[in-house]
Amino acid sequence: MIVQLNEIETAVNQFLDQAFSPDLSLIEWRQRLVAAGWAAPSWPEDCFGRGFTAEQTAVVDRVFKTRRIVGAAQVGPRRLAAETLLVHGSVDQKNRYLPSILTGEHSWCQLFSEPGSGSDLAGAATKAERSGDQWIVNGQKVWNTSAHHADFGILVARTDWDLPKHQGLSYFLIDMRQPGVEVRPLKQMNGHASFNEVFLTDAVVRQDDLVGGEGHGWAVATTTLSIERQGFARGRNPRATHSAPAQGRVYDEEAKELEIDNEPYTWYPQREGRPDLVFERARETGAISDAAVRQEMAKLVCLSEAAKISARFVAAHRKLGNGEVLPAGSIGKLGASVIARQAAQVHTMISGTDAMLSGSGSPMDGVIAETLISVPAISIAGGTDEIQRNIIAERVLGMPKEQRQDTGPFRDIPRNIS
Amino acid sequence: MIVQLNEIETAVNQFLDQAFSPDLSLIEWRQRLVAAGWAAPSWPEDCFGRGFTAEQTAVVDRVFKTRRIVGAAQVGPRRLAAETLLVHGSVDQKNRYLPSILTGEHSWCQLFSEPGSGSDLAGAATKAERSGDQWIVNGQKVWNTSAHHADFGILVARTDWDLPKHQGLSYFLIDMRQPGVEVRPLKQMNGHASFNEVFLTDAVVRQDDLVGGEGHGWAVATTTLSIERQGFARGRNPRATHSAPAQGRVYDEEAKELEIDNEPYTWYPQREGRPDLVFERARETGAISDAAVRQEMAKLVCLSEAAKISARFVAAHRKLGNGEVLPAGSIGKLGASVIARQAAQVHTMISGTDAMLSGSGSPMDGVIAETLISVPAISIAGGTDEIQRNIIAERVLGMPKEQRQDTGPFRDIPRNIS
Amino acid sequence: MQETFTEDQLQFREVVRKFLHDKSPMSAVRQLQETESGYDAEVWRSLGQDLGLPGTHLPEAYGGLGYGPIELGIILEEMGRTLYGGPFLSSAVLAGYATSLFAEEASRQVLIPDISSGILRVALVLDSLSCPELVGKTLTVDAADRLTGRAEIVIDALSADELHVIADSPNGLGLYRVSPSAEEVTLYARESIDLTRKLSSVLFDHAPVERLGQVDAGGLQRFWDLACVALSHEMIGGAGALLESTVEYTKIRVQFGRPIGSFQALKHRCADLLMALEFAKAATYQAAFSLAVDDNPGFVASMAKAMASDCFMETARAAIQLRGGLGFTWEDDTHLFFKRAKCDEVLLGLPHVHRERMIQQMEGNDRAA
Amino acid sequence: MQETFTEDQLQFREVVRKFLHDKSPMSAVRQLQETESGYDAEVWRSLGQDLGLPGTHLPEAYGGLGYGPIELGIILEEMGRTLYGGPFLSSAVLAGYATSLFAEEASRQVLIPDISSGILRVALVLDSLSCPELVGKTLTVDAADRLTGRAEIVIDALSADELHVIADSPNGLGLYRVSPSAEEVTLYARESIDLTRKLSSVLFDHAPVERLGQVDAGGLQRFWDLACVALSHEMIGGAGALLESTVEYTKIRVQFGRPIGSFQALKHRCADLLMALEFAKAATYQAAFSLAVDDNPGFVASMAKAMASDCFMETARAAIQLRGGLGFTWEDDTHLFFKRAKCDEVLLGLPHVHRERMIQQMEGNDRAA
Repeated sequence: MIVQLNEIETAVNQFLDQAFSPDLSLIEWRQRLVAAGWAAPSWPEDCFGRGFTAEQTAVVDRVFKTRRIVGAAQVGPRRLAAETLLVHGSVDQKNRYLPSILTGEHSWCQLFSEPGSGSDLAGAATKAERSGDQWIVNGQKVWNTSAHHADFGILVARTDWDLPKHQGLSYFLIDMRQPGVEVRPLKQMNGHASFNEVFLTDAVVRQDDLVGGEGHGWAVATTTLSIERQGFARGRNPRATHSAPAQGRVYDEEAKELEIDNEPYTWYPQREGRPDLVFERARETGAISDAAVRQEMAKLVCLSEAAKISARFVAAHRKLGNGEVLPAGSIGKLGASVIARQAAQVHTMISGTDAMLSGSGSPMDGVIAETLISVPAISIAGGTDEIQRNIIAERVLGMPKEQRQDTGPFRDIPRNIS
Repeated sequence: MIVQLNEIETAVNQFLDQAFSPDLSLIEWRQRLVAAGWAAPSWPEDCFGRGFTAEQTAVVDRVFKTRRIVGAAQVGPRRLAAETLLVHGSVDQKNRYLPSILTGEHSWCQLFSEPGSGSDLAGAATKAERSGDQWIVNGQKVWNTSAHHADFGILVARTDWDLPKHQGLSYFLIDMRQPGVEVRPLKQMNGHASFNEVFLTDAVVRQDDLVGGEGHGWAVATTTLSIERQGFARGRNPRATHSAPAQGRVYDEEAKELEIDNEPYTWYPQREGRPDLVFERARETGAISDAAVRQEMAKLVCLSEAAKISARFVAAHRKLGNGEVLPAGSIGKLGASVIARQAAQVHTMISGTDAMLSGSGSPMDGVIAETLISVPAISIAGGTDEIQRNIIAERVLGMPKEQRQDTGPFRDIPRNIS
Repeated sequence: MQETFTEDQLQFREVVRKFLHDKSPMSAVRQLQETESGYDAEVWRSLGQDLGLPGTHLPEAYGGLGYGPIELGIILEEMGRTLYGGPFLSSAVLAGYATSLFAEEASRQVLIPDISSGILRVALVLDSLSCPELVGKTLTVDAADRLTGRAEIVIDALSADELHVIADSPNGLGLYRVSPSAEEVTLYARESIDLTRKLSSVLFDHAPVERLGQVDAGGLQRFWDLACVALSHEMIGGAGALLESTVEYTKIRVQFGRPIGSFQALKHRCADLLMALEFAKAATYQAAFSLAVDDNPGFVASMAKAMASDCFMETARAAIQLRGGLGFTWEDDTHLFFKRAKCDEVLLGLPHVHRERMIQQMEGNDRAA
Repeated sequence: MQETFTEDQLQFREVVRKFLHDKSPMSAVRQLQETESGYDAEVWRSLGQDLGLPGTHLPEAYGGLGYGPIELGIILEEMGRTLYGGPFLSSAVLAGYATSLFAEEASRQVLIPDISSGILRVALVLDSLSCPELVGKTLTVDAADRLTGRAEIVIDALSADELHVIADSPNGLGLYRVSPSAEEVTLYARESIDLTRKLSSVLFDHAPVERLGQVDAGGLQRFWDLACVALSHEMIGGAGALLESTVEYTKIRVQFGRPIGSFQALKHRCADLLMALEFAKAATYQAAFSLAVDDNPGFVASMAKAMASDCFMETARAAIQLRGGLGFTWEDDTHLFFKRAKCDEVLLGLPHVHRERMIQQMEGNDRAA
C-alpha cells in the first residue's frame, strides 16, 4: 500500500498521466477515477477509496489542483448522503449509490424537516408503512435544497407511532423520479427559491433502501446532521473548491454541472454577512473615518478572525490525532450567526441611506442588499442558534437536560397538525 | 371629611401650627402625628390614616417639606412590613404594630431568603411548628437588611411539609429580641456588611402574630415582594426624602435615626451604576472627546432617560385611574440592571487605568470604585434578572409556564440541604 | 407638557386603528407592494377627504386639523403597525412640515389645504436623507431660477403630483416647487429593500422652479426633528405589532411536545424585547410631548430615533428567528416588517449618528446652563 | 508559525498547573491579599529557583530559559486560573521584557540572570499604563541624570528590590534603574479594587538614576504588544477557571426542584460564554504564535487584549449573577476573579482603544500592501 507522502504524489501523477484527458466526457473520466480509487482517497479501501489520512488526502488534492484536474462530484446534499452511507449503509447500498455520487451521475436531496418539525427534527410525522418488500410514504417535507432536480433523497419517516419519538423513525433512500413525489419551489424573503417543499403521496421506497434498520432512523440522521453542522462551522459552502478554467469537454461538462449544483447557493456567501467586503466598503464610502463605525468593524474583525483561528486549531488538533479537544461544530455554527449579524449591522452603518436600495445601482450591485436580507437565514438553517446553544450547554459543558415533555408513544405527543 | 386640596393644605397647616414644636422628642411628635391621622394620610381611616389619594397625599407631603416638618419613620423594611399588614394584617395586628412603625419606635427586618431558597423563595425550609398558642421556629435566613438592630421581623416559614411548596408556608411577625434569634453580619464583595444571616433556634412566635392564616404565607409574601419590586422599579432607595437641617431636639433625633436606618444603604446609589456622574466625569477626565466613549454614554443616557420617562408614564396612568396599563415593576427592575451595567462600563471607559484604584485619592474618592464592585448586586437583590424576565414573559406577555418539577409534597422535592 | 395621552387622543387612536384595520389589511399591503405607486387611491382619498389625516399636524388656518406631533405620532404608530404604504410619510409628514415651516404665506394658503385633504400628493426631494447638514450640498438653483443636481433617494416621487425640493441658491437654502413632468426632470424608480415604500431617483437639469420660501438652518433642524419623531412612531408601531404576533406564534407553535413559548430562552428574549419596546415608546412619546411645547427638541428627537430604530430592528430579527424557517419565507409577513425596519433604521440618520448628536446636545445644554 | 501547541508545551503546562495547584490554592490567595507584599516568598523562591519560570521568555545567553511568548503565555494562563498574586507580571514579564529589549549588553548580563531566578524583583515604573504613546510624558531625567515626576500606578513597587523606570531625557526615552530606598523616591501604597495585585504610587524628586539603555518608539510598541499578549493569557486563564466553576455550580445548585443548570436561560448564557472564551483563547494563542515569529504583531496583540478583556469581564459578571446572592458575598471566591477582570480590563489599554488600534493596523497593512 502506498502511504508515504512522496510515494502518493508519484502515484497520483502516474495515474493522471495515463488516465486523464480533457476530451473525455465528465462521467467517463470520473468512472476512471472511481475505478482507480482516486475519486475519494479518504474513503475506506472497500468503498472506492484508499483509507488515506487527512494529510495524505491533502497531497492528492494538491496534485489535482496544481494540474487542474477535474475531481469527483462534491457539491450539494450528495456529500451528506455519501458520508452517511459510508457510516451506516449496507455493502449493497454503498455499491449501488456511492459510485454515481462520485461521478455526479446522480444528484441528491435531504428530506428531513417538515412544517411541523423544524427544530424538533425527531418529531417528523411523515408516515412510512410497510407493504410487502416496499414502504409506502405519505407526508410533507420542507427546506429541501436541490429537490427539484434530485434523483434520490435521504428521507426520515415515521414507521412506528406507538414508540417514543426517537425510536419510531427510519431512514430511507428514496427515488425522487416517481409519481408519488411532487416538488414545489419555496420562495424566501430574499427572493431566491433555493429550497423546495416536497409532497409525498403514496411514494414508494424499496425495502433494501432502508438504512440502518427499521427504527434506527434517528441515529442515522444524527450522523447526517453532524456532517452538515461541521460544514457550517468550517464556513464551507458546498461549492467546488476549484473551478476549471481549462479547455476541453470534461471541463465544459463540469462547468455545467457546477452551475446547476451551485444555483441554490449563490446567496450563501451573503447569508454569512460578507465580512470580507467590510473594509473595502468602509474605505470607498469614507465611513472608515467614523470612529463609531471603526469600533463595530473591529468587533466584527475580532469575531471573524477568531472563528477562523479557532477552526484552524480544531483542524490542527484533529491532524495530530488529538481528537476533538476543543468543542467544534456547534460553536462554529453559533459563531457564524454572530458574525453574520454583526457584519450586517456594520454594512448598514457603512452604507447609510443607500442601505435602503437593492438591485442594480445599489451598493455593490445588490450584494449588500442581498446580504442585509439574507443573514436571518444563517441562525436558522442547519439547526437554530437556540438548538446549537442547547447542544453546547448539554454536550460540551455537561449541563443537565430539561425534563422532556415528549416522551411516551409519539401518537400521544402534542404537535401542530399541518 | 376634608377632601378638597386647598382644604387639606389649610387643615395640615392648622394642625402643625398647634401641634408641632422642634423641642419635642421624636417619638412624642410622631405620636401626635399618628393620633391626628397625619402620619400616613394615604392609609385607611381605620388604620391611622385618612384614605387620601396620591394627589391628596402629595399636598400633605408638600406642606411638610416646605415647613421642614419631621414626618413618620419610613426607612428600611418597616415600610414593607407596614404595607403588607395594611393588606393582610388583622385589626389587632395593625393596632399593635402600625403605630410604633410610624413613630419609629420599632424597626423591622425581612426574613424571607434562605441559603437554599434564593430565587425560589417559596422553597423556604425554615420550620415553624405549633406548640400550644405558640410557634417554634428553626432554620436559617440570609440577606436580612437591618436584622442586627431590628425589633421585629416579617418571617416566611414552613408549617406543613406534606403540602405542595406554596401551600405549606405561613407568614409570621417575629420578635427579634429573644434568645432563639442570632444575627451575624454578612460581608459582601464591596466590603460592606449591609446584610445579615439570621439563625433561628427554637425561636418563639405568638399565635396571634401569624398573618393571613396558616398556610397562606405565600400570598402574603407575594404582597411584600411586589411592594419591594415597585420600590426598585421607581429607583427609590429607602432613604428619607428630606433630611432635616433645622435646629431642635426632634431634628437631632431624626438625624440619628436616619443615620442608623440608612447605614445599610450607603452604597445603594452605587449599585445603580451612578449614571448621574457620567457626564461630569467624562468632561473632567477629557474622555468626552473619545467618540467610542460618547456612543456608550449616549446608550446609557437613552436607557436611563427612557426608564425615568417610562416610570412617569406609569405614574401618570395610575393617577388617571387607568390602572396598570403599562407593565411596570419587573420591567423597571430589569431596566435598572441594564442601566447599572452599562453605567459601570461607561465609568470604566472614562476612568481608564484609574478604574483599578479604590479608596481615597481614587476617582471621586472611591465612589467610582464602589460603583464598579457594587453593580453586580442590582441584578440579584429583590429578585434576579432571570426571575424578572420570567415574570414579564408569563404575567405580562402571557407566555406559557414551564412544566414545574416542584409539585407534590414539599418533603419530596429535591433541594440543596444547607 | 403633557404627561400622558388625553382621552381625546386615545379615542383618536381608536379611530385611526379601526380605519387602517379595515382599509389596509396585510393582504392589501402585499398586493400593493407589487404595484408601481404602492398605494390604493380610494383608501388614500378616504383617509384624506373623510378623515383629514394628512392635515392632522398642519395649521387649522390653512385647512389642517391644527393638532401637533402627538396626534401625528398616533397616526404613524398605527400605520407602522399595519405597514400602511401610501404617501403619508412623504406628502403629509415630510412635504407637509416643509410647507408649513418654510413656505411663504401665499404658498401656504394654496398648498396646505390640498396637502391636508390629500388631493395634492407632494414628494419632498432632499439630496441627503442622512443628516440636515448635508441637505443642499448637491441640489442648486441658479440665478435664473433653474434647478440642477441629483437626489439619489426620494420617497413616492413617481406617483407625486408635484415635487418640492430643498436646494441651495444664490439667496441661500430655499424650498422650491417643480413639476415632475417638466422635461428637465428625470425620474426613475429605484429598487428598495422595502417594497411597501416606493423609492426613486430624481435628476434635475436646469429645471424651472418656483421658490416657495426660505430655509434657515434652525428651521431645517426643526424640520428634521419633527420628521424623526414621526418616523420613530412608525417604528414603535411596527415593533409593537411584530412583538405581539411573535409572542402569539410562540404560544401556538409546538415543538418537543410543548409550545415553544414555554422555553425559557424564548421567554427571556421576548421579555427583553418588551422592555426595549417600552423604553423606545417612552422615548418616542416623550419626544412628541416635548416637541409639542418645544422643550429640548433636538435631544429628545435624536433619542427617540436612536431607540426606536434599534428596537424595531432587534424585534424584527427576533421575530424571524423565533418563527424559524417560516419567518424566512416570502409567504410569511414577518419579512415585510424586517425590511421596513432596515429602511427606517437608516432613513433620517443611523442610530449612532443620533447618539452622537445627543451628546452634542447635552454639551450644548450644559454650556448654556 | 506554530499551528497548535507542541507536546513539550502541553507538558510544560501540566508542570506549571501542578505547581500552582499545590503552592497557590485559593486559601493562600485569600490570605496573601491581606498582606502588604501580596505574595509568599517561599513559593516565589521555588517558582524562580527550582523552575526558573521568571526567565522563561528571557534569552538563554543571560540565564533565561530562552523560550518565547507561547511558553510565557502558558504560565500566565495558569496563573490567571489560580489568581496567583506574586510579582510575576511585574518583575518577570514587564521588567524582564523591558530589560531584554532595552538594556545594554552589560546591564543585561547583570540583570537577566537575577530576574530569571527571581532573586531580583524589579518593578517597572511607567507613567502611563493606558497606551505606549503616553509613556514618558511626565517622568523625565535631566542632564544631571536626575529623575523627576510621578507614576500614579505601579505594580508591586513596595516589595521590589529595585525600580526600573522608562523616562524621557535629553537623549530621548530611556530605561533607568533607581533604588526604591533613595531618599528622593517616595513610594506609597494605593488601594486597589483587586487586592491580589498590589499597587502603589511612586514620586521621584531629582532621584539619581543609572541609565540602562535607549527606548525607541518601535521597541516600546513591541514591549507593549508582548505585555498585552501575556496579560491576555492571564485573562483567558481567569475566564476559563471561572466558567468551569460556574457551570459546576449550576449543576449542583437546586432551585424549583431542579438543578439551575437545567434552566435554558442559564444554559444559553453559558454556551455564549464558552463561545466567547474559545474565541478569546483562539485570538490569544494566535497572538503568541504570531509574536513568536513577529508576524503582524500589533494587530494580533490588540485583538487578543480586546477579546480577552471583554471575555473575562463578561464571564465574571455572569459568574456572580449565576451564583445569585452567594456570588456577591466576600466569602465566595467569585469576586476575586471579578476584581481581577476589572483591573486587567483597563491595564495596558481598554478594549475600545485596542479595537481602534486594530483598524489602524489594518489601514497600515493595507497601505503597505
